[in-house]
Amino acid sequence: MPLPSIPTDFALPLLCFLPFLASIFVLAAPGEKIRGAAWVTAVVAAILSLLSLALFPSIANGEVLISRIEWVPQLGLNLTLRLDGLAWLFAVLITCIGFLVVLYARYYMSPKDPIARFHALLLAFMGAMIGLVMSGNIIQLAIFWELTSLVSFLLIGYWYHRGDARDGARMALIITGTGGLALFVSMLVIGHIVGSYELDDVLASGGKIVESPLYPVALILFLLGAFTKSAQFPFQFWLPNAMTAPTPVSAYLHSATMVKAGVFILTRFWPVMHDHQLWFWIVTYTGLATLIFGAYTALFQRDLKGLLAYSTISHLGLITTLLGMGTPLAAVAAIFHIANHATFKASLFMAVGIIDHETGTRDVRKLSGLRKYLPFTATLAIIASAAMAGVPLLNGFLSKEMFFTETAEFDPNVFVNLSLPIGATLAGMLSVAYSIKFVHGVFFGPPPTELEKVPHEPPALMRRPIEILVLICLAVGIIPGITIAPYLAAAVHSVLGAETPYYSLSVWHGFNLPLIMSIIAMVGGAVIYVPYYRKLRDIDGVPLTRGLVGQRVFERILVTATNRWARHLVGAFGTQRLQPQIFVVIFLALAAGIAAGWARMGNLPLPDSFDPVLGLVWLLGGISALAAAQQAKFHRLASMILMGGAGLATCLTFAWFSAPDLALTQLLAEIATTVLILLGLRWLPKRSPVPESTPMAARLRRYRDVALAGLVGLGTALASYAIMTRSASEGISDFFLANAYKEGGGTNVVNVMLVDFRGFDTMGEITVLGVVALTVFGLLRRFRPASDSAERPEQQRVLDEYAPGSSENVADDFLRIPALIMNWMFPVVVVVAIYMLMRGHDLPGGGFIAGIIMSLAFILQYLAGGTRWVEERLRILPLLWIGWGLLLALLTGVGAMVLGAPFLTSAFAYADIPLIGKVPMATALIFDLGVFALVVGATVLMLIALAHQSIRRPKVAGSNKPKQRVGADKWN
Amino acid sequence: MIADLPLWLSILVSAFVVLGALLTMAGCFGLVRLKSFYLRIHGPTMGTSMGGGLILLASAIYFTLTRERLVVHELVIFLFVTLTTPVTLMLLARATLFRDRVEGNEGVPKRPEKAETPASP
Amino acid sequence: MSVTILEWSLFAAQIMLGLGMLATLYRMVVGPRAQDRILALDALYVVALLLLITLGIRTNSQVYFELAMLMGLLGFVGTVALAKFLMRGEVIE
Amino acid sequence: MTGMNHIAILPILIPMAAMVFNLLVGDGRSNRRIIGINIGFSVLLLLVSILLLAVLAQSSTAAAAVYPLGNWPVPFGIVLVADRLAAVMVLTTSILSLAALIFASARWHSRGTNFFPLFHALVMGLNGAFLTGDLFNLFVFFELLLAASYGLALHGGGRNRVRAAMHYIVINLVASFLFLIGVALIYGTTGTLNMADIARAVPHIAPDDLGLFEAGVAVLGIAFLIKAGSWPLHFWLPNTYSSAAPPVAALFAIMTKVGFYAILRLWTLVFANQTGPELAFGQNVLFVLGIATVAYGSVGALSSKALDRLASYLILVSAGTLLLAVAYNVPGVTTGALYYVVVATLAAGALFLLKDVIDQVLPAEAQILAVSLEFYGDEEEVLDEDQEVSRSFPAAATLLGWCFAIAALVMAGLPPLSGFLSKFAMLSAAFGAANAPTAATWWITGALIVSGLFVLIAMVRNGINIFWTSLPGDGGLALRPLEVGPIMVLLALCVLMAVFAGPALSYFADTAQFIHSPQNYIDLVLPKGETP
Amino acid sequence: MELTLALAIGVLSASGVYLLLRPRTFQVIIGLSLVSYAVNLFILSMGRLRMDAAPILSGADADIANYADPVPQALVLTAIVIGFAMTALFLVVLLAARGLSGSDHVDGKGD
Amino acid sequence: MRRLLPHPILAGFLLVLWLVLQQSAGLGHILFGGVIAIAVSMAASAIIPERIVIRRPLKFIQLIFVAGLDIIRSNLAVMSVLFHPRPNPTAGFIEMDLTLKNPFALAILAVILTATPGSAWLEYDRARSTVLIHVFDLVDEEEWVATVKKRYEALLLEIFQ
Ligand code: NA
Ligand code: NA
Repeated sequence: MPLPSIPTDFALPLLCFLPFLASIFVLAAPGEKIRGAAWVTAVVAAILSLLSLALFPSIANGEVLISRIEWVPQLGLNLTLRLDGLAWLFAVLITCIGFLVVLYARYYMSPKDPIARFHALLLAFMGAMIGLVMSGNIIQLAIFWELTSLVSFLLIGYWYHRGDARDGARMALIITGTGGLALFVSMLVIGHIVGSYELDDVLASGGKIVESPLYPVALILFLLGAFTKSAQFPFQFWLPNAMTAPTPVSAYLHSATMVKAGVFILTRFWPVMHDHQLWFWIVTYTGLATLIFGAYTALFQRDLKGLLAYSTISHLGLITTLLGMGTPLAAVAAIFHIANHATFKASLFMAVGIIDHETGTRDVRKLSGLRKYLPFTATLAIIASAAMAGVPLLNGFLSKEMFFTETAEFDPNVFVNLSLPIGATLAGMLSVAYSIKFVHGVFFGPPPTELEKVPHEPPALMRRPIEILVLICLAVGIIPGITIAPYLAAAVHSVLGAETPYYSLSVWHGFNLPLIMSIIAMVGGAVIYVPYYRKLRDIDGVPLTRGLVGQRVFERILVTATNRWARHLVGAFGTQRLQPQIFVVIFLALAAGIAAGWARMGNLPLPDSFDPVLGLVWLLGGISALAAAQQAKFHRLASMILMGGAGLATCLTFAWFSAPDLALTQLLAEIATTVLILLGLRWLPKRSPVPESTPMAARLRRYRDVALAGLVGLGTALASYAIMTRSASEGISDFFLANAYKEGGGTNVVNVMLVDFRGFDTMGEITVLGVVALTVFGLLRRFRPASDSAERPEQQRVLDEYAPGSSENVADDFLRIPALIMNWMFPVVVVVAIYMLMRGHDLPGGGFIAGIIMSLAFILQYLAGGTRWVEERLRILPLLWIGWGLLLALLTGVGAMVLGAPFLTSAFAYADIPLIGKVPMATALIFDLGVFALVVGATVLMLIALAHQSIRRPKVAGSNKPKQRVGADKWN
Repeated sequence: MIADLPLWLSILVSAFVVLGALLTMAGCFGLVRLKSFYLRIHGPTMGTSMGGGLILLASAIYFTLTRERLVVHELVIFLFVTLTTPVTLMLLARATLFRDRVEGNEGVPKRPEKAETPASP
Repeated sequence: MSVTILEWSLFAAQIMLGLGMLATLYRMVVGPRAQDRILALDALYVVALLLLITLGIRTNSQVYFELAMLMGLLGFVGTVALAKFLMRGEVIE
Repeated sequence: MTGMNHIAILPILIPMAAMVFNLLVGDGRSNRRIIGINIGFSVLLLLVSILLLAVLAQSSTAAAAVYPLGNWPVPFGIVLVADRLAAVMVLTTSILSLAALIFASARWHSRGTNFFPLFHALVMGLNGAFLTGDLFNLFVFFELLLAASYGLALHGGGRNRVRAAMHYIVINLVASFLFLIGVALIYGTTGTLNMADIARAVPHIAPDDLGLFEAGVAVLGIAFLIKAGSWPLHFWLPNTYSSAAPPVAALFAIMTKVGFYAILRLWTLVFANQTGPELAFGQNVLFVLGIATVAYGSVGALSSKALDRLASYLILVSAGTLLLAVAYNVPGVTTGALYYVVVATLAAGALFLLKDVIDQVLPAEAQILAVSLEFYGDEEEVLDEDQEVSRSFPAAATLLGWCFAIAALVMAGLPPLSGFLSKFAMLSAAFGAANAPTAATWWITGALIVSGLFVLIAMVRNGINIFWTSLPGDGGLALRPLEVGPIMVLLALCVLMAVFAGPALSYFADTAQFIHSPQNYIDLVLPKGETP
Repeated sequence: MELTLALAIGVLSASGVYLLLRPRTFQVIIGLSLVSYAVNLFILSMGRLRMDAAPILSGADADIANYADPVPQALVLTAIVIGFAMTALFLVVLLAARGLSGSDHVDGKGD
Repeated sequence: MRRLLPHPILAGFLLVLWLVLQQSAGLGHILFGGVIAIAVSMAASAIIPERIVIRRPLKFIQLIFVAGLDIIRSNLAVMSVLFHPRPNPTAGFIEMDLTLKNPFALAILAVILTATPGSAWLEYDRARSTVLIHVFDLVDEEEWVATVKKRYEALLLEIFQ
């Protein structure tokens, strides 16, 4: 073509990305104007067609155009756009047929359809397909491969208000998507074998792939990709179901382009992968099976699109068979048939679209004698059908003859030698038969009676695409030498390279075996059709393979897998119940600890000291703990009291082993916890001991839990004993002892650690406390007691019964004198709190301890006077305490930053105050003050928020039942 | 380590400690041995009164001597214990009394008849 | 000599206090009523306090003083709450 | 110490300051200005995080901002180590949190008390966990992020949330105990808490103590695995995530990644560089658990009909994928895993947010929401007056569809988006490793690919249910810009991550290189000559 | 003494774990408390046992060998406070759950 | 003055407490303790509205001594009962009328009686001004009531009313 040559780095990206850009443009363009979208698409498709045609001279002589855009170079993944003969042939098919389909769709689509979406998707598909065939990087190939699946999903589901469209789309995506993933892995393996993902390197790798031990894996995955995409047996069933797509989509994707992607990669990788027995057997016979199965099934279709779909499957099987055979001539035939099939099948789909459009049906039973109403369309469809049947002087004949030739001449062994030509002839017969069924059933016979409207010829422009395609069929079929030859040669050469054999495209090769096979097919087809044409028209389902409905199997597996199996598995290997969850966690932790530590536990020396007093303390603590565990179910108060005993033993142990700060904190936390749980106990249901007739399962579970608990106890005891009886490694602790006073300005090393050395931990920790307090507060704000706890407590009700009307007074009397003492304790406890706060840096005490003491002072008043009484007198704003506490801690840290030191860097000095003397002033004390404020705020907030529930007398949850969920089932 | 005290003082401290512990233990044993709650309520007060007092006194003496300054910390503890123990005991006793009356148990004084409404709160 | 006397008497005292603790444990476990258990816990706090005092003497350390003091001062908060729960069915009205 | 070095602590201090601000001004739920300031804090955090990452990206591979808190010498004081890995995690947190916060400010923040302080506390906990170089400090920040997550999981109240949160809390309390036991054993055998110092000390542990040390590490590992969402320790996850308020669930998307982070950091630091039996400590277990988690998550996704539940299972799938990647212990795989962690987090977050928007436009579901709000909600709270008004958009359904599609592609790891690229990076490196392909290579390949397929099937089913059967026609759905905006930004980032995969992956490759050379980390934190 | 403490830790953790595995929320909360005692003592034991060696420096020039390891103590202190907070939180959550489901079973099942 | 120091006795007690806790009577501690004592007593006045007045401080000390002696005596008495192989105290309830009305004084009486082993304050009936007491080893009820009235109530009346 006399066009100026276009720079590769512009042309190839343009070819690949213009469709995507146009797609986004169409989608984003405002309005749903049919004209605008269609025009943009048509123009883009035209540009692309011209561009691809114009690129022919550049590749005609076996050159390869490459344009590379770096994407992820370190992983060997680049956008390498590579145009050689094969890619060019496909690019032309994609762009030109795409253009024709767009023209056709202009008239086919109804104005009610969302046209912009249609065109955007069509453009996106075009881009994906071009990207696929031009991929110069095999990972990129897998990417575009999957893109075509995704876009085709959306196109098949275009009329998604129809259930069959949704199902067809989903099935197509799942089948081809699975294949795509397999292909991706195959590409990974091939890349691994070759050492590069660049197609050039792969194609130049010679026998590396077939010789690799990984070849079988790579091949199987590769074929899984190719076969699913090209609807090869047994994955063929998605394609007929994809016919729910609008007919232009069927014409484009499901005849001309996407389904060809499978045979495209078979061709693409043919040079480096075919030379293996595995390839031959799998590919050839999958192809042959598909060829026959498709043709056979097509014969029994009532739906014209179904017929064409199975015909497509059959023809794809033909191409696959050719590629499987592994001879160069067979490869040539395959490439040739790819092009031929695209032209005649696309035109047939469009013709069916017109019939559908004009008659409102595609059912061959309702259609008849249409040649009178649609003479032009009928002529075109008849010619295209003839090409499909392999009638001489049409393109289909040429490639089919080549196919017959190859099957006849291919001679590795007897089985192959017989099965291939017989199968091919049989399939040829069947294809002739279904072609006749199509032509005769639709265009001949009496005028149709069951149509709702009288069909007319469509607008001429709607026929034009078909005319062009049929013209090509004729031109190629009659004068292949001057029409298709150079293009085919370029494509063939790009695949076979030096292996390119001599082949002839002439129409007449003499009277030879292939011709005999053709004649048998022709006559045989007619013989099959003529006597049975009525039966073939009316038959419901396919004889022999009726039960083999892939779709139904697929749907059932999908439904069962997603519903029953998945749910069963999720139930079997997971649980919603808490107890098993905790069991698993603890069991695994124990198992992990034992597995990791048991073998190298080291020696356990006998104890060398025993303190009987501590022994007594732990006799108390241990029995308390065990009894608490035993009582927790029915005697909650007892259990709490016993827990207090264990806590006290813990507290004493801290004191015993030189941890006074811990003992203090433990004691106070213990007290606060007791009050807290008691506050909560009011809202728990009454429990009365039940007779001891536990079911066997529950008892077994209990034994199991006892065993696990015992093992955990043993494990922790052993680990701690082992550590305690060994000398400590030289660690960080000496630093703190050595520097607490010198550098931290305090003698209580633990406190200096808390507010200085590890002050950051403390800051986090008080934040935790604050956060928990906020959560508790928020949760209690909307607390609803259970209905059985909403009343006043039983004790108070009984008292009312016992002494009516006196409850308040009794309570008053009951508490009068103790309350007085408790009120008087308030200032005392506050002073003690201040004392503990001030001394913390040097002696046991500090912000935490003082904070809990302070909050207990408040709680004591609540205990004594009740909520209303206290809040009439004291206004505690716990949230502000929390806020200020955090702020103080934060400011102490930030203060250091302002002075140029890292966050939380402390400073201390001894201030000389007149009359008083030296007073230590450490910034850590301010930090500790923050801790104090926060602890007060958080503890008080939690306790008071809980206490407030008693005076709220809130609404009971569940008093108004939730309404029936409207439409909930539909959504799920 | 325990400091070395003059013998008579260490005997004194020892005696106080042992006697205090004995009293406290006796009180605790009372919890076990006595038959009714109203009797048991008297046990712990031995520990909070004289038992505890003696041990605290021993501690005060000991630390005053070893630290060579007046240590009266223990007084604070004694005071706190003395003030707080009755609070629990009174509440507990009152609660028990109430429970016994409601349940109609034997040997519990009846609820006094309310003669008139209380004067002023 | 005097150290030995003191050591042994402290040991004896601690053993006695420990036995006292076990006595309270008996009530805590056996009950029979909640008030018995609470009473025992209250007593336990006092015994523990005294044990700490003897521990202070034994280790010649005043570090435990504050702990003992807080046991005396605040140990009753828990038992008061328990007692109040027993009487009123709720801790803070 | 120059001012620039403070950048390592700012990601912790900014959310803390935000939290304090909220506590001092009170629960300003209906005050637009307070909401604005909260968003401002988040924006500030994002800027700082970007700066941190940029600074590190500019400097050499082995660079990290080491920040000794309180100016105490390492390993005695607590130290923050902002290396590339930490910077990535912090930046991801910042992005996700900003998106979730803006989303929440449209209406969810007012469904309960103190949303903002809890939210900032969670961010503070996350950033602290990522930045700290001290094992116990890690515990503290774990507790902080958990405590905040408890509050946020409960935000909005209601039966399902409370029940799920209760299970979540109990399991994590047990996990905290395990954490403490693990830390204790490690301290008991090594005498130190600083991670670098522990790594340094491991070769010097007495042979008798090694068993105890490893028992500690194993128990600690279980605690991390619980947080990482590993099967069979993950049972709390689907319920918690799917019942949490959407912006909360979105932020939770990064919580399992904290477990992954901790495992990656400690395992590579302590074991990856060792010799002898310590070399592969727990590697096989980790790998098997990874496979099981991926399998379970995929099957769970397949079984889920509701989008939020599906998203929860997707979190599991990504958790398993990450475990596999860690167990593979090859820098290239780690590179891919780091890339994956970012995109999977952002996409999962977007999916949780998207679920809420879809719920609002689905007529039936919207009704349910109203009913349940009336039932569970607090009648004292007026919800409507300060809500962001929703506007009608013409192509709303298309927009939502695109958002869903992008999220689905990323989560399923389908081409051409970042989910695919991350899987490709991992698998490519797995095949590229020495002696590959081993059995492990096939397992990881199978896991990643098959899970992708399952996710695809699940997403397609959900997408069809939502967009092809339930959604009303495209006649203008009402959306709130404050809600749709963050979703679009998150997904746009996923797309951008794919477009700029080259630079991103080279950053992650440097990061992985650093992680897999633990001596670098040790040398950075414990300068030579100063080791004890 | 080591044996006593080890047994104490064992008994506390066993009782606590047993309770954690029980179905009633109240049992779980008591279990959490017991386990937290056990864990705190466990951490303390990691510093080895020292009597009469509280890490309160008696002067600037004290011999550091005379003091117990302060590190586990600092850790336990943090753990106690966090444990207290978490107990409170869990308590309130279980109350809320009971309010909403009417049951004190951990899974909200009927009594 | 009254606003600054609503509870002088309380403030004084707190100051003493502070100094005892500090184990020091240095000027700094006195000043600081004073500030704290005043501040805390001011804060406490919200919940302790009524001001305590001790009219006869010396009698108060006498009360402490009397109570102390009684406590020692009853300790020994109760111990002797408890160490009996079969402890069988003759326990009983006593209801006694009280003239004392001041709540603070009543509280002191309750504390003394309860702190003394052998007697326990059970129930005070404000309407009738009676108190129910449980006595561990009750020999003569009349004598017991008389002792209480004479030794404690009289003193308390003198001190507080
Ligand atoms: Na007491
Ligand atoms: Na008494």
